[in-house]
Amino acid sequence: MIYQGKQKIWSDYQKDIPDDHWFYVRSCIRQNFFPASETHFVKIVRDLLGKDLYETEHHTTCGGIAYHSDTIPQETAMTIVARQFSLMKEAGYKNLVTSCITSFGNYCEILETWREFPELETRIREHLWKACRREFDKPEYVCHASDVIFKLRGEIAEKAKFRLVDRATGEPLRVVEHIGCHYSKMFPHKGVGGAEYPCVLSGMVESWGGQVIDYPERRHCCGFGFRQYLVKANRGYSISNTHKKFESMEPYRPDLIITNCPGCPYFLDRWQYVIAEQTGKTYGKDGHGIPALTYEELAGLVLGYDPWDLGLQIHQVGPELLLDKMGVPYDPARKYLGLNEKDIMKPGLPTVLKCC
Amino acid sequence: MKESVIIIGGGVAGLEAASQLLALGLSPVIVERSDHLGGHVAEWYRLFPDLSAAQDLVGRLVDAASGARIYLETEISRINPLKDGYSATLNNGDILFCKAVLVCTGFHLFDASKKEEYGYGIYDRVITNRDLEHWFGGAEDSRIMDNPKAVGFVHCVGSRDIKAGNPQCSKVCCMTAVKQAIEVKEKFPEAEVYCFYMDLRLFGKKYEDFYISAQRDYGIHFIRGRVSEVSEDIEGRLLVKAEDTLNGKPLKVRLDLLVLMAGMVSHPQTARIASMVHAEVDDDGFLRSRDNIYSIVESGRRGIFFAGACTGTKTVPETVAEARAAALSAYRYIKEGK
Amino acid sequence: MMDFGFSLSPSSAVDLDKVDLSLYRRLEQTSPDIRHCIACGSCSATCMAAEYSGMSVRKLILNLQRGADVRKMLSCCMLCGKCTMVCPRGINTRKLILDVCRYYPERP
Amino acid sequence: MRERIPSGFDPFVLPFLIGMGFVLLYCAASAFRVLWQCPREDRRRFFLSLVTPAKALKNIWDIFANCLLHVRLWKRNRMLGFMHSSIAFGWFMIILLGHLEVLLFVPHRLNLFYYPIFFNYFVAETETSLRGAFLFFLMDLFLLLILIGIGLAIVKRVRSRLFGMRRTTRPSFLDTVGLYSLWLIFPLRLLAESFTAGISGGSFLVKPLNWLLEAVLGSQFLLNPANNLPTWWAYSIVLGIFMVVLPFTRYMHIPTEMMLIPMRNAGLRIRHARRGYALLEIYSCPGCGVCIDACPMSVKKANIKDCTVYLNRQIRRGNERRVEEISDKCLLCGKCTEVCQVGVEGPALRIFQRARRQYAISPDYARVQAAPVAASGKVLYFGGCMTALTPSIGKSMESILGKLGIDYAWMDRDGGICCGRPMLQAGRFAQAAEMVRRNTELIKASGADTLLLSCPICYKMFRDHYKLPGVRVVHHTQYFEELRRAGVLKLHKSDLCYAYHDPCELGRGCGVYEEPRTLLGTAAYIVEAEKNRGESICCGGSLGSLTLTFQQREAMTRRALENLSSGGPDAIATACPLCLATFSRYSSIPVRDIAEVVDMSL
Repeated sequence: MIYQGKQKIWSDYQKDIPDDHWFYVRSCIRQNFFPASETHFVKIVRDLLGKDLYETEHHTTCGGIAYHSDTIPQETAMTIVARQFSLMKEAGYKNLVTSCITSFGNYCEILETWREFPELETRIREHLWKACRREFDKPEYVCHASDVIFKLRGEIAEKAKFRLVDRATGEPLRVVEHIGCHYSKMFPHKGVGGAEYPCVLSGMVESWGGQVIDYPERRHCCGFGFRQYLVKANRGYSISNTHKKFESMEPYRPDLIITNCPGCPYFLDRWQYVIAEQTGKTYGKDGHGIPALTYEELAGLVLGYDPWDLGLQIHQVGPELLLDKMGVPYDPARKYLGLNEKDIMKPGLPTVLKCC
Repeated sequence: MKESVIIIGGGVAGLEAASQLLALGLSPVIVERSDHLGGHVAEWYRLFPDLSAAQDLVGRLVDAASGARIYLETEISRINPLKDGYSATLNNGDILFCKAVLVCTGFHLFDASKKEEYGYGIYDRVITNRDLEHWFGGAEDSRIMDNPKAVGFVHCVGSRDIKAGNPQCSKVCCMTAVKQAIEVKEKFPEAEVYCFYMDLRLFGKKYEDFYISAQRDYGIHFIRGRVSEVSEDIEGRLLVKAEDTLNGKPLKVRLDLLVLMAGMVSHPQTARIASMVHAEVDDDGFLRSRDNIYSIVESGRRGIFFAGACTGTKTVPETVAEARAAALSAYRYIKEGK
Repeated sequence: MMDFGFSLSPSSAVDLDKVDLSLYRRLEQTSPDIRHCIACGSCSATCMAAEYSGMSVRKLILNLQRGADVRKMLSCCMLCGKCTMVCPRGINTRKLILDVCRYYPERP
Repeated sequence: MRERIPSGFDPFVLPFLIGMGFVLLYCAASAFRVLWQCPREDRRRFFLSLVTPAKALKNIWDIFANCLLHVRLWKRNRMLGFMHSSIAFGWFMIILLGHLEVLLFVPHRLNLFYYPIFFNYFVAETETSLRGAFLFFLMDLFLLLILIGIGLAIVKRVRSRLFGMRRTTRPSFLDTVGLYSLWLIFPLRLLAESFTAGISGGSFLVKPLNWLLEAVLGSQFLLNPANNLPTWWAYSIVLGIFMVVLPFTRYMHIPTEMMLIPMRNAGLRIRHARRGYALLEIYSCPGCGVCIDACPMSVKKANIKDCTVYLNRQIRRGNERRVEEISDKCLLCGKCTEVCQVGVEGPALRIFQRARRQYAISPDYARVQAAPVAASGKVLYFGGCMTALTPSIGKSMESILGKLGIDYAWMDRDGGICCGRPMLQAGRFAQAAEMVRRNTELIKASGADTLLLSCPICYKMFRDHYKLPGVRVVHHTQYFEELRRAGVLKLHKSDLCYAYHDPCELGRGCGVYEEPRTLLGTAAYIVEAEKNRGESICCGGSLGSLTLTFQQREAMTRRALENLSSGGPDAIATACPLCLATFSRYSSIPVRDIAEVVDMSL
């Protein structure tokens, strides 16, 4: 591997990420999958680093899931997106930041489509007006929240309480980065580092002391694939994709996986349990799994937030081995306490995969 | 005083045209940007289909053209039309007067690192056809290990690829790949050699013989399918994925060396020269001839002629033949006004 | 093992590093023109057994190169020789077919 | 008449006795082995034929004509015929006359095996008695005959071209030992008899030689028995050597053929490549090499070692690798059998050799569907696989039958089941039988009474390997010729001059030589090729060969075309789609199937 070769490519794919004043739109599913991630994004960016980040409760789904599951036509998705733009216009923002990769892809795809077919944009404006008497401006910048963290990675590193380093040996942690397909595979120039060797996550990992693993199936989809998971008959195909990735990364003995997409960490996390049940195989140390974290969770860990406040207990694969390795303190007794010390109850444990 | 012809480019086309013009009693001037004559062929080791040494050909061409005035490491800054010819200003300040201009700017080898998925410049064992020729010629190359178990060739890298901006076929890569595959197999008889192709375009004399020999005598595997992505495994070997389209199944194989058959694209200088002489550029970036059947060497503009790969992808013999044709056309233009 | 109502699907990909080429290597010795195929498909088009067993010498050779099972496609071959007649590369397809039938390893 | 040795014995006869004893035992054991290996049914048939007077007489005549007189060889090559019959018949007569002498003069010695052979040593008879003079004359006459034959054999060994043979076999070491001992037997007999002629008498050959010896060595020297004994020893030793090596040389063909002839006359056939009757054919091969020149593969001196003579030799030696190679390469054109003097069936031996092979994959045809056809007009046309690749034949057949208003059905127009012959030739009998079964069902269901074929390969298969009672199997050349004779098919004669190529399967395979010629002769002119009918040269495209490459076949096709073009024809006519396709590839003049020629003249 020639690192300079990658740097050369990264220099070709530099993306304009605005410094401040962001209109933040949340994801439909992440709040259920990883309820603390978006909260901590806001905490880190707005509260810790003092940036201007605006949210509105009128924001809805972008329609991306329905669109990718073939249940709504694109024009419907466009009209939904047009409404989000109108919300942003109302709020007086021009920089859109999405929490979800599919939303990001959806916004980019729609804006590109309008650029190529302006008459379609005109029609959508009419649709939006007819539907809710709203008007919109197109955003000046569309970014993904991971772009923002990438931009702020240096500031986070400066404030870091923990580094991605094995406390016992001083060796950097081996990190698998997994980029959501809709981040840059459609429009390589809209991703930091392009589509083949994106550096949005690897940049964070390296800034925070970790070592990125480049394994053969790095580019491969996590397996969610919308229709593939949502239609049960196709679910075997979905898990097979995930299985392929784990088989490929296994020889590198990764310490964790970092992702920037709603579905990826979910499936890379939960399928480890199913694979273990079906094949008896686990990919982490001594029957454990490989923790699959969101970039916000990882940033939170680095900055010293409490693991249970970050929602790591919601993951199927237990984070304890990773926390021990990094030296992050945690109270096992508080693991299943939610917000305001509410007991969220201990789940049943899997038979094969060790979870704590 | 002999009439002068300016030849832009000292590759195969320029040298051959110069020697023909000398024989016809004219005074050619070669203006070459680089520090050597012979163009891309000078960097090659052996040429298909005779496997003759490229240096021999270049040596012959240079000898035959030695009577011409030759500028090396010189570029043309400006070309101005005169009443019955042109004047050309060089970047060294010289001004040349001539009756005709012969554009022999040739081609540019596609930058294989632009096909990011193949990892040229990123993975340790990915090289190009040119790198391999250098190595054949005796140059050191740390990317080529001593005893590779498996070697792959990817055809059409940057050719027939609208996303790479080159819809055209580069014409020579299929044959070069077959030739180089045979040469690799001769160097490493134990290695399995795979050629990943979309179509095999082996159109010339003796080319099919090479293909048959590659299959029959060398056991080279031809897999119909374009490589989609390359990655490195934990041992540093390359994991290459393609579709075996004849089988309709995805296919993967681990290789110790991957050779990318970088294609021919139009030379960046071509457009600059074209604008100086008001020649037209085709949508593939190459110069537009008056027509593509009868008058390939003619530009349609008075006293401006083309030869070689500046008008499209060419083989060496085609380039030589065009250079002769262009020399004769220039001669008749100067002497007979035709 | 827990039943989820779905399971890992086997990979359809051919891993050239893992395929068993011992039969192909043997055939390279006994029927060297197995290497000559250019996959033109004339043999498949003319084959009388093709519609019943998927017989095609082109696919036969390809499958042998990929270590795949070829028994079904050979199951209706009548050795009539039409494929030999039409092969532009002069492959002795009948010899090849007989050799495959002869040397095919007995598998469970 | 007087016996010179009262005991009637001398040690010099021992080498002969040992040799003779050995060869007789060996032959008896071999004959027993062959009989043992034959199926019970064949054995019964053989013994029955031996006691059937007509068959027994035929056996005797055939053995006499072929083993002694070499009648077939005379027909093929007079020089070779004379050479072989002079040695074989002469030797036979000497042995017969020796016995006659014993019977006439010393009948009490008849029980001594060696007496007739060394008669002149043991018995002194003067030529003055009429009986003695006559017998001595005959003995010398046949000895002279043999010596002429031996002389010719020596000339042939050095200069085989003088005998019209372009190529001959290379003898093995033991063959050479046998050959030289055979050559030596008779000159030594002459010498021995010449030494004793002063005592025992002799005729025009032995006596003058005796005088010559007397003149050189002196009469006293010759009269001393101790001096002439070494010549008799030499004669006996050479005889002994010949007998001992005989089973391991090509001369084994002499005794073997005597068993082959009656067995063949009894109707026995090859059923296994290495057992029973096949052994007789293998050991009857005299190694003469006639098949080498005849073999279409031997063009440009290639593949000489793959001719039938070498197949026999390698089977005898047990060289399995070579036996496989030779068996797989052959085109099965049948020409070696056609020219073979003892009738070794090279193709059949090879097919049975191929049949010994074990296969891991065995096709069955349960999945193959062939649409049933109804032949309301009672004529069912089967084009065969090869006709599918030579559409001109199919079109001509349709055109002719249409023009003649014959109601017919085309059984395999949209594909069908192969006749099974190529599979049979590959030695996979079970698979071929399955195809036969499937086609038989289809034909029976069609209601046809005539099965018309344009491919001789199919024709041979349907004729010989199908049981189709009530269905006449006919090749198109025969069918059209019949119609022509009946006046239904009226042809006008074109100016074109054709060379007719006899396809192997139609000519040598089925004996159909006349009908195509008469038919073609009505539609056009015929110029015969240099080699024609039974001697016709295979086109090289035969499916019989399993291993010949496309490139190797080219030279054979070109040689066959050269032969066909010898008379300068305008075009070549054949009656086989495979020959048509093969010749068309390289011919500079048009090649047509007879069906096309007929259609053009209709």
